[in-house]
Amino acid sequence: MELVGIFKYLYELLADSGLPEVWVELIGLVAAAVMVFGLLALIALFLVWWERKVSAHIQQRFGPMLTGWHGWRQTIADALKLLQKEDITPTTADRPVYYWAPIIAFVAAFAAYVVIPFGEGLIVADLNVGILFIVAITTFTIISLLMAGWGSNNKYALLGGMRSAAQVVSYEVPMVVSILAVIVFAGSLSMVQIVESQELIYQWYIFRLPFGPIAFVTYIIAATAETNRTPFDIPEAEQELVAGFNVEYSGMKFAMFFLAEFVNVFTVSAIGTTLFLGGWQGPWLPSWVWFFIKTFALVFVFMWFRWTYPRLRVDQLMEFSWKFLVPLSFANLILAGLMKYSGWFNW
Amino acid sequence: MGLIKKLPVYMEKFPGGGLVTTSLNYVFNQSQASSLWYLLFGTACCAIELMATGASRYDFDRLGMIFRASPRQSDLIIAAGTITKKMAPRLRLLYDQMAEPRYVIAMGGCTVGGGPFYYDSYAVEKGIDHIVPVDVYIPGCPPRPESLLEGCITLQKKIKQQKLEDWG
Amino acid sequence: MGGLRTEEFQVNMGPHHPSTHGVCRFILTMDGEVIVRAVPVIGYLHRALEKICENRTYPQCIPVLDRFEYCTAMSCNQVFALAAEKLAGLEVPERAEYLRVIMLELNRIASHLIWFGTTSLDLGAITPFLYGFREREDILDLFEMTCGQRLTYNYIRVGGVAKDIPPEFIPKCRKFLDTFDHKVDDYERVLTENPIFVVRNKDIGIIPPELGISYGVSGPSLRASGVRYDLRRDDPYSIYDRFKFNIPVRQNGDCYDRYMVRIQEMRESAKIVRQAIEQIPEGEITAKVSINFKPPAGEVYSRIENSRGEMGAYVQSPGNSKKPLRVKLRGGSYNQLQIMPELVKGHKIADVVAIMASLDIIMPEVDR
Amino acid sequence: MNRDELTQYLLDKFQDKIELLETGRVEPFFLIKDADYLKSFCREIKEDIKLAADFLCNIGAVDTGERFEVVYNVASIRKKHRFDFKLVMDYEGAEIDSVQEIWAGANWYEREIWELYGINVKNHGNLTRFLLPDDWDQGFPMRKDWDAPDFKRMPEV
Repeated sequence: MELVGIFKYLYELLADSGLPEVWVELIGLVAAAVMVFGLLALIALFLVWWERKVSAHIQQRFGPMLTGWHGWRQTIADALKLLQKEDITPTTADRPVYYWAPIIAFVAAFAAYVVIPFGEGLIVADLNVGILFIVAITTFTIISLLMAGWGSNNKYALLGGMRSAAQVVSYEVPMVVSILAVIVFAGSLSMVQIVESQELIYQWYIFRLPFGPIAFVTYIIAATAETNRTPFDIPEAEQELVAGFNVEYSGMKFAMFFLAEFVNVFTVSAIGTTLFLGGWQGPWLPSWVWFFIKTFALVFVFMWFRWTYPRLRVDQLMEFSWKFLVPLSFANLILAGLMKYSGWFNW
Repeated sequence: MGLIKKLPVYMEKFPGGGLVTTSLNYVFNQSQASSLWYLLFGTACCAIELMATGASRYDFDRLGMIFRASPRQSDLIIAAGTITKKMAPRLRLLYDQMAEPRYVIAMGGCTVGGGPFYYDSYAVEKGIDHIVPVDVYIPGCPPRPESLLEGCITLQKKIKQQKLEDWG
Repeated sequence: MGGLRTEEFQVNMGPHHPSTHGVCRFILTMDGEVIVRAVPVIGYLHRALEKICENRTYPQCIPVLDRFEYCTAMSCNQVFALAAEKLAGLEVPERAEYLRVIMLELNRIASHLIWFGTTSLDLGAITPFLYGFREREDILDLFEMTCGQRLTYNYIRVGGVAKDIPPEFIPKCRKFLDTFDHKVDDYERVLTENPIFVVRNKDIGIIPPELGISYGVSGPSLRASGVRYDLRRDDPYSIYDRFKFNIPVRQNGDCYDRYMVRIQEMRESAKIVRQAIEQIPEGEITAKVSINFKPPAGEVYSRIENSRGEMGAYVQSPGNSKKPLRVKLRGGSYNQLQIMPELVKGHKIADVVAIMASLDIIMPEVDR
Repeated sequence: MNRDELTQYLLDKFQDKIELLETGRVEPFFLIKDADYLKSFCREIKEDIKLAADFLCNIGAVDTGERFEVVYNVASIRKKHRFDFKLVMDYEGAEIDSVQEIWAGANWYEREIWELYGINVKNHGNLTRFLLPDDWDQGFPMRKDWDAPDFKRMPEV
């Protein structure tokens, strides 16, 4: 069942209603935005619950059980509770910076979805520089973390913010370079065209030996760091920095950081799916189902990391990026270029 | 919060408004009760039992309770362990840093009333209700994880009886 | 350009901090992420146990001392009972000695499991914490069927033990020991070879043996620095001379070695318990001790090997009194916290956590 | 060395500076007659090859109701023996010498004695409050005659 048909039908209905074209366009865009936003909010809530369940089962527990069937209402309850909490602004805080930080984090997390294809034709806007747009937008998260660290006027938060800035800048490089390797092969920056170039399973970039798997692994490691998750969760290292950059945030502002974190996890998984795992491509099932299956599988991998590994120290983290991942990804990029140029393996 | 407090007053003026406020009340209380994030505050023996309650066999997470390290994000202090005179101002500070609505569980004899350190000790605060308002007392030295769970369920019952009008 | 102007700043770590194992506070002077100076501030759990003991009779002291070191409450019982027995020259029946050894070693395993859990938690791995507590619950079940308590046992009394073990204790204990070795293998699989864990612990917080001895560091923390010194063998108390066990020693004295020593110690303790339940004789479980136990005048310092190092109790009896004149307690953590400022200098803030975890510091032992 | 040899060796070595006490039940227990001699005594027992008391187990003060005693429990890791010694002093002007130079671990034990008993420690260098609250002003709580308004003694049964 392809959803795109339904949307097309609705859009045509709107176009036939006699409204001016500008309005049709606008209403279409707003509707798409609202739909994507709602979907992602749901996904984020689901992911929080899922993470708790996954962690619980890895740890031989049950996780939330009493709030609905297997605790399915748990995150809804959490969100409603956070809504009721008092909103505290520390007296020493830098007010505007403190106020805007979670909002920027939230918006940046959601904005990336403009160019992510959820299925064949299910994309808000197919920009011809799609992947560049995503890389640019996700970088906003760092700014928000820095702002949160600075604005809270708390030493732990500041340390957390500084760490996250250093970390994300370091890992942005291998991540982008590993993405570049794919782009070299696909010959396009548009997400849709990247997906279309991997129609059959052996065309998925993860299976294009030898550069594909290396780029994929580099990407996954860098993405874990980008989303501040264990083993790279030093910005909010609970045992060192209490809660890192969000130590002073309460109530809804904290919820925004919390949701943004999970949306980011979904984003990097979705990008990973699109770039390496063939996006919506797959037999029998509708395209959007394939997309979600692959993305959730990747999300599961991230959760698996989180509940297995200890945390790296901040300098070791930097060393790992600059001394290992960056050279590796650049070498890989050259390899991909050579392969593309020579025409080997170019199936 | 002011808006929510006044909401019932306005709502009652409309037909069916009462129903809306009651169900709103119900939903809010339910969500608050089933998502009590507790502050990681353990000082002595009870902290080990608190950890054991969070671990696999008893599993706090079943009740939707997870720990937060920052007082800003937690709803509940489980004061686990002896509070000494040196520690008492810190407990008050942590309580003040928490966002409303906030709750306190006094876990163990020491926090209820001095416990085994009531006599002959010059350093122990005899009960934390001198310092912060306490919602649930759990006696025991240390209380078993089952009694801690029971205490938390009691707190949930208390939360579920709240009224929107009482907020503030 | 004259270079960037940097400034030292102070971070207050604790007393309420997720990884200070209770309520220890560090005032850290930092230069960026590097620690220049660390000043421990203690006393947030000072409960005046020693003062309380001065106004309690000898049997009454034992439940109070359970709270001295709650992770290994059996040891606290044992060290005080030992002191009182030495004062009065009491002989403890054979079976009671065996029961004591079984309980002490099981308690050592339980304590090391708490250490294992909190260490992994401090390094950011949450799952091993729950694995450690899973096995600990099995041990607590054994304690519970013996004395009815999970944490503060009041089991080892002056002259013997409080109760005999129920008949189902030994089969259950055997079952636990049979699976426990595999469980330790599991723990090792999760952490020992984990590259992140290794890189976080190797060459961090090295204690040179001379410095360690001078500061009074003892137990596993000292054995990791290459000093083969275990009171169970070198100053035998109870009946430890009857069992065969190894004393794990490592040479580097860094966090990783302390980790390895403790992991191996769990296996050795299991070995001791296995031997003890094979050999345990029938008989009395307590010597005749009157409720008005009055040891003659004298003073004694008894010490045992606890999971955190040497645990000692100095007891002075005024003679012809039911109450001790003075009880002074010594815990391994007291000295291990004292050496912390030396160890953390020049390390990162994340290493403070790792070092503290590897020394297995627990605050009631420090503050009393 | 066993107990008797150790006792004899110590008595021979230090002659009239120390005295064997009857109160020690298990290990040899000595009284150091001259408080000023403490530091040299400690240095001697640490540096003597046969004694090699390199490990300081514990330092504790005692208020007997008539006087202060400061008890040192030392052990040797190499020789695997242990013995104790103590100092006796009056309430007035109670003072001990710091032994930090010999055993670095003595620092906190001495600080504790100063804080809880009010026995002054010479050459310590860092006598500040650490177990009691920073604003404590009720004297030295471990003394037998100490009392405070909210301090309750357990009633006799």
